Amino acid sequence: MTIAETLDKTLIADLYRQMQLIRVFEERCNVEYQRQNIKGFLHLYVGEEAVAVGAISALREDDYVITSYRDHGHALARGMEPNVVMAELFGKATGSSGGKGGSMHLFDVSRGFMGGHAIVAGQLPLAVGLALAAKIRKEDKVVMCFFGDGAVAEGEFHESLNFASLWKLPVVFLLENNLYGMGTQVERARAGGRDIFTAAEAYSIPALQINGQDVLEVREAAVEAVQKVRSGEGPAFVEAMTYRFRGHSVADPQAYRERDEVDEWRSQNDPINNFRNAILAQEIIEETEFEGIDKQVTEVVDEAVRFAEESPEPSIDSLFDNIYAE
Amino acid sequence: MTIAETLDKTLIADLYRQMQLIRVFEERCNVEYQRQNIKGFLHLYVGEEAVAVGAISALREDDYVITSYRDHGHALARGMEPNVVMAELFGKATGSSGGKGGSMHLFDVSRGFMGGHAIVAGQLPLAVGLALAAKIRKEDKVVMCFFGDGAVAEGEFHESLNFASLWKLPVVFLLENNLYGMGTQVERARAGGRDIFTAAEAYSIPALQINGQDVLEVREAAVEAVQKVRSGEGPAFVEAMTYRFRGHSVADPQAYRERDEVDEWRSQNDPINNFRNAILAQEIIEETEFEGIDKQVTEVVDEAVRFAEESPEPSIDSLFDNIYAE
Amino acid sequence: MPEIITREAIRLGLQEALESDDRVFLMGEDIGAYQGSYAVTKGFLEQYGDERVRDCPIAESGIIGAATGAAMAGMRPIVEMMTINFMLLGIDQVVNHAAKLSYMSNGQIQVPLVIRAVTGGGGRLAATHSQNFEGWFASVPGVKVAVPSDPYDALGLLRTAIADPNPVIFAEHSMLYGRRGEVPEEPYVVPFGEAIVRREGADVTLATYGRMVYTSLEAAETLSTRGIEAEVIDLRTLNPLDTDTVVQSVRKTNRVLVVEENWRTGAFSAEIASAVHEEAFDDLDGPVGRVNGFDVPAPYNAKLEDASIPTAERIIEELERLYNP
Amino acid sequence: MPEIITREAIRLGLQEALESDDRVFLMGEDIGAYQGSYAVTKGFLEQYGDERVRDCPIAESGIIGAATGAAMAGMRPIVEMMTINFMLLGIDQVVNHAAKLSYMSNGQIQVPLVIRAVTGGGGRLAATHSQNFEGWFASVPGVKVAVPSDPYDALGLLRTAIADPNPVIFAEHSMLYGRRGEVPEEPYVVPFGEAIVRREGADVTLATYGRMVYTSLEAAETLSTRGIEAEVIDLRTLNPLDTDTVVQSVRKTNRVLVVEENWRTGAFSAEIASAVHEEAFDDLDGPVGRVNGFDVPAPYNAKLEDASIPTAERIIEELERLYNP
Ligand SMILES: Cc1ncc(C[n+]2csc(CCOP(=O)(O)OP(=O)(O)O)c2C)c(N)n1
Ligand SMILES: Cc1ncc(C[n+]2csc(CCOP(=O)(O)OP(=O)(O)O)c2C)c(N)n1
Ligand SMILES: [Mg+2]
Ligand SMILES: [Mg+2]
Repeated sequence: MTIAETLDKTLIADLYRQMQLIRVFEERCNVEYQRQNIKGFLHLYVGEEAVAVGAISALREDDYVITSYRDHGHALARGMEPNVVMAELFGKATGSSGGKGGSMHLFDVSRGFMGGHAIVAGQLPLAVGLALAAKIRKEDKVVMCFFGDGAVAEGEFHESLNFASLWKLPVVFLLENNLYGMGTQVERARAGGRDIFTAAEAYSIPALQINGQDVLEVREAAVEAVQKVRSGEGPAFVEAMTYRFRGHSVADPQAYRERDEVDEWRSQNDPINNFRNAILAQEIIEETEFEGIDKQVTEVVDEAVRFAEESPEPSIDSLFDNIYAE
Repeated sequence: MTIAETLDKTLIADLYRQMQLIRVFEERCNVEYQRQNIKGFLHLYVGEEAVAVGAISALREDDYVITSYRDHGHALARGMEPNVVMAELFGKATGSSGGKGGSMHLFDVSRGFMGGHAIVAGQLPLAVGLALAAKIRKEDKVVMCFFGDGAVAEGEFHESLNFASLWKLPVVFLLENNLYGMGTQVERARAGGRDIFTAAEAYSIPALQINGQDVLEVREAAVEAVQKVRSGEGPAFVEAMTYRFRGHSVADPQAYRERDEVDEWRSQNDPINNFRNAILAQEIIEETEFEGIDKQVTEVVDEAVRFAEESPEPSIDSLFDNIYAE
Repeated sequence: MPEIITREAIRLGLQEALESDDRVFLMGEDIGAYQGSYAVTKGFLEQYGDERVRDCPIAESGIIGAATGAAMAGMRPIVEMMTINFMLLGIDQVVNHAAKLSYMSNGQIQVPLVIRAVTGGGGRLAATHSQNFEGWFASVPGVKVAVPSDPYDALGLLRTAIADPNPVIFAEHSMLYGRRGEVPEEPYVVPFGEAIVRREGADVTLATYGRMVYTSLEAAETLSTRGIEAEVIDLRTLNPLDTDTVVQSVRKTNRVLVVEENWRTGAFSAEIASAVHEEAFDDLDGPVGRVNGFDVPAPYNAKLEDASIPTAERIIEELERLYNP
Repeated sequence: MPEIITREAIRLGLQEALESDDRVFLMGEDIGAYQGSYAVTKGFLEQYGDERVRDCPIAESGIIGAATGAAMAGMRPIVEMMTINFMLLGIDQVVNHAAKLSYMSNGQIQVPLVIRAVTGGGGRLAATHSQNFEGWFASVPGVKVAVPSDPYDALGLLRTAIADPNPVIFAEHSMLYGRRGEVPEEPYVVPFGEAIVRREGADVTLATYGRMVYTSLEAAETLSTRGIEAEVIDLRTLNPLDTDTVVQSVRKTNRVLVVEENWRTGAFSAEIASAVHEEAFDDLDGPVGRVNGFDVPAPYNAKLEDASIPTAERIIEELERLYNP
């Protein structure tokens, strides 16, 4: 089946645009980090764009998304303003958290984007709770919870899957298996080996593994999982096999993997290139149209950087704001 | 196959003696609790004797045993002196911890009995560490780690099974599934339902479920598991289905289960009665011999109570002893 | 006013919340079928059903995290932690999640979460089951901590806790559930951050909370027979902390001890002592004393345990040592 | 004496232990293949192999519990906790297991365990990654806590920690890894419980530890230009705590501030302040001041973060406010 048969052109263009936006945004972040406009830890999503974009495209506006510290991609895919995200990374008053959260702690509650959580696996119990709220209120919302292969070893992974399944909660557990937790290969962290989705069986959660570099495959799996979960059958588990093209954070010397491995993924398995080529081959979108999107995306990112640069620093008084809700 | 064919008579008598010792000891504890000689929390093992006795009988003297707060049975099966255990329950200076540990925190390091741990699932990572030490030292020791069905929901269960399997450590995970964690039925605590052993597959740990009311079945499974584990193949998992005849602790009003259920287990599934009857039927041991054992066991327990009663209280100075090792 | 016990006051507060606000629900281990390990929720499962009285698997991080998530979505979960000792398994969810979400999201997220936790020693439960961690939580920005000592406060503070849009640790001392006291039928609340004078006296101030209120009152009675009148102040909440009431008292008495059940080193009593001594320095006839539990893991033996926890005698001895009053 | 940086000093201590005692091994997240998240164990995996430099899954409770178990069996594990923030996920194993096993077994069990944990703020890592929990651990009976501020102490205290038969939390401030200092080639140790005077002065005492030693020294230099000589005391360990050295100093200076990076409320500085004020009450010209981080979750923005952490200016201001020296 060709792409054109399954999806309309606008959606295809938009999936591409989102992935490209994330890529350009992230590569620019790297530059801004070197310039010390961005500080602290910066975890880039380059190479994994198809996962967030494909999966989040399956959601309704009133659903929830929650993820880890590697959160720019999910934030942008969920529709957060690039300006506001970049301003947050610059620590500015106009940032999504007024400069207090930084890269690892993005939030946009108006879009159901519930963060950006920097304690590995910490977002999983939160996802369970968001879903519990939906269930108690008899809303048919779904919670999509992203996490990495490294998080699977944490006790909270286990506790959360058990709660979600036991209580039949509407959570899509979306595992981004990029083969490494920091410098630790998944096989060196997990008794069961590289393929994690089978672990969901222990909780009676239906699970499947997909190619996370193929945005349409991700979308399809997500649509199905979301539908099932929304119907009240309980959680679903999707393992997207992916790869981060850059280091764990920008400070990572990557001593733990071979250059060749990275190069191979980059050249064979770039989710954006592959998607673009497939679409070109099927003549759904023309080269010039892609160029138009690329140009627009670059402008958006330029504008985000300009916005962030020109935004004011937070006032010292804001240090004491929102420690407690009133 | 009859019992006599598989085991020698001395061993059979000893398995019986141990179970009976635990039973009589525990029932006496209950009395001493009512008399306020024993205080705090008291978790009795009545009904589950076959598990500790059968499993521990499979160990070597230099192996390790570790368990939860419901630890009297394991302590006695491991050969701890009834006098010393009872004195500890009485909080006396002659107790195994000089009166500082109490019922939930029994230790006898000289016998490899590494406690008595009162935080649910807390002993599992410790078991992993004991096994890690054995492995690093290239000793062929085995760690037998007892825990309950309730502990399975804790993150530490997951973390520990993963570590043990990943590192091929010599641990026998011995799950005492007595169908309840306090007042919570296992089905209400676990997504996968009552039978837990299948969960071990997610960690690539070989697992089986056995009748925990049959001391010989327990022993057989334990012998096999211990042998496999000792050979260096990594951990094993044994789920012993059992039942506690008394409340979670002596303070438990047992509102969560029907009297009938308890009565049925007591009458149909008493590990001691059933074993005794089977042996009598096979004419391995005679009635009078059993009576002799019973009498001796009662004397041992009487003596333990006498010893505990007559032992001195710890001195106030001892309050400050052993906070730190020197 | 009717007299009830503290357990009953907490029950009333929970029932009232369950009945008046459908965002409220209870979560915890053995709060339902078992009827609550300290019987606080006895009968609730039958009355409110298992959606609103939710028995949980034994997984403290999961419980607190799930409650936090539900609160993020606008619910008002009330968690029962069987004892505060077990909170160590879920403390990350309190400190790194519930406490920080308002700040890190710059106010986008609120976490109206109450965690009721049984605290304290005296039950012969030994080292792992007799601890007081309320002081740790009180030190975390973003968290509030209430420490009721009687039925009136238990109900009044619980109402405030449930209405608060922030995470609140509500520490219930296991030895106080049976304490009687008057509780009005008319609605009232006890606001956070307002200490109360439990006994007036002009000679020495005893600042304390929880179970130690009674130990301090006992010491005050003995002192009174010697002509020394102690003012006993019950702090009621540790965060916010009402140092003013203590400082006011010290301006009058010029002598003060802080009394707390917890281990001494690094205890919250040190915060109180330091705050009072800084503000009332010129009014002090001597140092701000502290009477705390000794720095030992709780022993099981009753005599040893009693010796490890502050007594009226130790309060009096410390007063004599520091002030020779 | 050769000058090295603190990271190198810790490396030396670890290597020495690995080479001299086969009971010693290292466990932690990304200490091997990744080369250590703060590069402390760089090259170790290759040098010592994966049995002795054990990369662990991300499971803090499992790691600390397993290390405790290995210590119970007589090994001498040294755990690296990537940061002290993550210890909250394993704190139960420290507090309810490692810390209590000696006492609860009445001395049958020893837990010779060192947990190295990166502590502190200043890295623009925001609220979940910038905390200081060493004070909490210092309050737990059965645990010891070391807080080195320079290469000499880092090596000397690490040697003591590894030789100690008890659980030791060894808190390494992330901002101090690059600090240089002299370290003798001859063997030496720095014993626990002995504070050191980093700078002598007769006018005011600044009691502090870790990164704040340098902030305090900076304040002292400024004060000196105004004719005020500050004595700066580095506590080096929080448990055991050497109050004597501080009290001795205060008898001379009559003025004292405790300086600590952590949030103020309930911070360990309160313990120090309270202990000093109780013992040196008659020698004090004013209250024992405390300069702590403000009670806020750490903000990401650099300007805000810097404003939340004590500075030399704030130390001086507080001194002026309390003592008008
Ligand atoms: C509880 C906790 N432990 C350790 C860390 C440090 N840490 C941050 S990310 C990370 C690796 C996580 O790997 P994975 O879950 O696979 O996500 P990825 O980074 O690959 O997206 C680690 C160990 C942390 N933030 N929280
Ligand atoms: C971390 C923790 N949470 C809760 C408790 C309270 N508690 C003690 S025993 C228990 C039930 C455990 O059930 P299970 O593991 O099945 O063991 P059983 O008592 O049936 O032998 C609970 C909830 C505890 N001690 N530790
Ligand atoms: Mg990963
Ligand atoms: Mg059970």
